[in-house]
Amino acid sequence: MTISPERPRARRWPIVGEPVYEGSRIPHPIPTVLAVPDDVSDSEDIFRINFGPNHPSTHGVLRLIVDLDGEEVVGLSAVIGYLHTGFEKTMETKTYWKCVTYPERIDYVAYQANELVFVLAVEKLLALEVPEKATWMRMLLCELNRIHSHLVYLGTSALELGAISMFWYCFREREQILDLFELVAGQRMHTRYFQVGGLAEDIPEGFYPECRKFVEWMPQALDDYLAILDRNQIWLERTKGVGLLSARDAIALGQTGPNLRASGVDWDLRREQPYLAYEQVDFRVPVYPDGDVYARYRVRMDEMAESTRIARQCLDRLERMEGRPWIADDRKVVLPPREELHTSMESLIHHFKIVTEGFRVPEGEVYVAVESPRGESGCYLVSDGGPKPWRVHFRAPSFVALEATPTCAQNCLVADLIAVVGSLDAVMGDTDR
Amino acid sequence: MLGDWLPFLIYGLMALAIPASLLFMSFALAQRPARRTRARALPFESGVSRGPMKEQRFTVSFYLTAMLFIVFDIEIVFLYPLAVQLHALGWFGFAEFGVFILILLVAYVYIWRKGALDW
Amino acid sequence: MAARLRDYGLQSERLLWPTKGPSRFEEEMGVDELERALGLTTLEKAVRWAQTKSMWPDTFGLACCAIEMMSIVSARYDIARFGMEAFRSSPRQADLLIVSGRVAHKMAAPLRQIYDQMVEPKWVIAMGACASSGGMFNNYTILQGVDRIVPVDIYVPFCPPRPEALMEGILRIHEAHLAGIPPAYERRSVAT
Amino acid sequence: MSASWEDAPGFVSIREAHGETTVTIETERIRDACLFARDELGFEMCVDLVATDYLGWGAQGVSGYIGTAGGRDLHSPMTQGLQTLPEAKPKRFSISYHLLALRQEALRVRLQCWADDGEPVPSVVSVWPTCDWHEREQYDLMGIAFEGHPNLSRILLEDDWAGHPLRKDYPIGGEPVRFSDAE
Repeated sequence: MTISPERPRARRWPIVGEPVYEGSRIPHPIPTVLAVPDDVSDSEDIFRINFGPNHPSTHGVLRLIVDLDGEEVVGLSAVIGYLHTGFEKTMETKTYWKCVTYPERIDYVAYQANELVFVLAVEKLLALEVPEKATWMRMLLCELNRIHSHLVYLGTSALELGAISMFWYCFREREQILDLFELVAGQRMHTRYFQVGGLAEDIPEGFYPECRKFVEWMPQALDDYLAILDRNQIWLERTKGVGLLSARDAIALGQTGPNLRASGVDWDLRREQPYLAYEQVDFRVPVYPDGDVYARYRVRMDEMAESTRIARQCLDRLERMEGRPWIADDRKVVLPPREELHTSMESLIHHFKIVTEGFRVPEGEVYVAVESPRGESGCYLVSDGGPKPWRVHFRAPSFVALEATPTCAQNCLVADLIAVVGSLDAVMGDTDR
Repeated sequence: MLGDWLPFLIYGLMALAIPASLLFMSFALAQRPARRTRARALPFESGVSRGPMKEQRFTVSFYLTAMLFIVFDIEIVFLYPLAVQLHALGWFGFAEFGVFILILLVAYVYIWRKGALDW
Repeated sequence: MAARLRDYGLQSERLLWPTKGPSRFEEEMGVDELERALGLTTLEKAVRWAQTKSMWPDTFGLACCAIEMMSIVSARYDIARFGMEAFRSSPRQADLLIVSGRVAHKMAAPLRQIYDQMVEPKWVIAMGACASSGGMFNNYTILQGVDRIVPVDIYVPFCPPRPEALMEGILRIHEAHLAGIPPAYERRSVAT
Repeated sequence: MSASWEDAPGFVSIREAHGETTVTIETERIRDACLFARDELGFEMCVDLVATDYLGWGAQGVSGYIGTAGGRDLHSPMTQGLQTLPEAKPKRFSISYHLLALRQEALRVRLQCWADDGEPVPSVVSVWPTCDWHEREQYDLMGIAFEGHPNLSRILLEDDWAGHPLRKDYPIGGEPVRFSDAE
């Protein structure tokens, strides 16, 4: 296991370790459909089953059409779209103020990352300066959300491979994180706490000690998980060497995030293209060269430890920023504070304009990418200068992760297919948008 | 003579009563579906099943695994009489069954080496 | 005075609101005094009591509400107290269908088929605003409310509903069933 | 970089905005341009492929936020004098390929090509296998015909769905709500 140092060292190619397998295993004619090999396909032994929309092990409504030769998976193709919610069409009819609520529901496990990517895209078009306190608080909440997302991954995928007690351990820590979100924003999930220009509210005073308590407790909880799983012979048997994905295939299939780092590619947007304040934070990027289900599990476990470290550093900085502005004061975009409405006429006009018609975003197109727990979550925003976005498109890491299922599921058993789909950690809302 | 078997009979009947009552209650007290909808007759295939399951052949490897299970499971049945009569048989019984187990071990190593166990 | 559910040892309504009077279900289903005093009960009531104590939900996780539905099984909210922690994956063994999330038109047919394949008596909870009324998605792909294709017993508001809100909905179903209220598909014609 | 964008096949123009470079490519040469970008310029990963519909772009005129001498009709906010008209687009659909170079100084570029309704766009599945589903999604929602795609069929919507929802002339659907402000 190699952890690359904080600062990127000069290298031409970020691949770590020797390749998992030679050449490429991506199915030939159609990269995302594993066709049944000809010598077997005519015999009637091929048993086609539906890992259908309502299946306990597919996270959400993914449907896999699997051709089995006995227990072995010989053919695989994914059918998605059972949760297609038409986000992009709906957001074209809403003003920017209302649009901020929609991205959270796209990847509903890593909701802060989606909210952040949309808000950053709008701020980039507006060229709006966000105060430092808001930047650091956004980073803290995104790291907490990363731990939350990895806990949901660990709980459910361990549950499917038989380690049922992991589900209750992980959801115990997850409840603590949701309490923090509730304390800050009033709601457990989909907090809508990020606003174009900063934060929706100031940070309540009880938040810092509570968050400090969680950050102190988390490393010990992580050690509990490792104690349960890491030397568990069944877990190792079910995850090592299953669902192989080499670095070249991962790049060709556009994998990002933990799936990419588990295949030996040393790439993390928080360090390569720092956004928010990630360049002032010291953290390490776990990279594993094995490219199997165990490597992805290890990458996510180490990422949780790193996120706790980042959260601790954010807390130290935030506690020194008492009383600083938490939202920009550009009146054309940000609502003026309430008390100011009673005194100044301009604030009243600005308030009225923003509320009725919505603030305008100058014309242009922009693509912002953020390291969400599942990979690079991007937002391509086109604006025609009006109050409503002209075109919004979210780059979904889960959409791309599912493209790798046929490559990873080659010559594995049906039971391993569950481990592979669980390890790719695809959330169906993110896939179907 | 029959008397001392009576408790065993009562115990057997009670043991029989439990599955019988389960069957009866789940059959008698269950609510009949109001309308026989077509979808109810379909096999459950994660919600997307179109028609009744068409006849599909199972590969021979399932059958092989079943046979291996039977061979090694019935072996335990033979151990019961040994356990009951162990004192009566003494060392002779123990040696006898040692040979029995040994033969089965040879069979086990054979199929293990042949690779019949891994799928 | 009509018997109160408390006499049946049912505390659900009182957990949340001890001083609340007899609920609407009790007024509709009055139980005469003698039977209550002797603790007698009809076979049907005993069966109903058994059904409410082990009503197994079907894992029908669609979207964000599914994550909150998962957390009612976790240690903190623990639906096992009501005998419901066994989330069955096949409708043949499920009594309660919790539609947790937004239903796209492509998912409507499988949802309807799973509902048909469930055993009787069966209940449906439309969890969250999206399942109850299409929520904030009024567009070409989202079904504006699950009750267009399946008869719904309980609508749980919020987006996503807190685990307590979902458990409140579940307790309401238990209470209605105990008080004799038939499930939705008997009260309302099965939505075509 | 030894080679630069100017000698990419089918190169039309290059533009810098908001810290991003947008290279416009002729639609017929997009596959060669992508091969060029991947092999010569080292853009190993195609992060995203997006199609945008510019039907009715700038039709309603977009005004800045400053009030005019003639005052404003508050009920229909759009009646202000037309301060700016968004810049006209060459064709109706723009297909943007967001590329990423996994290198020390992470480099991003957007290859853009323009197409009209029904005009075929060469598929780049052979260059980056990840574009398989991206192209199917853009075909499904926007109706861009990618010729040379091994399995061009609907991915998100039902197979017998009529029309392409993300087009500007496709109604939002759903049900009329009595109190909505949608004009």
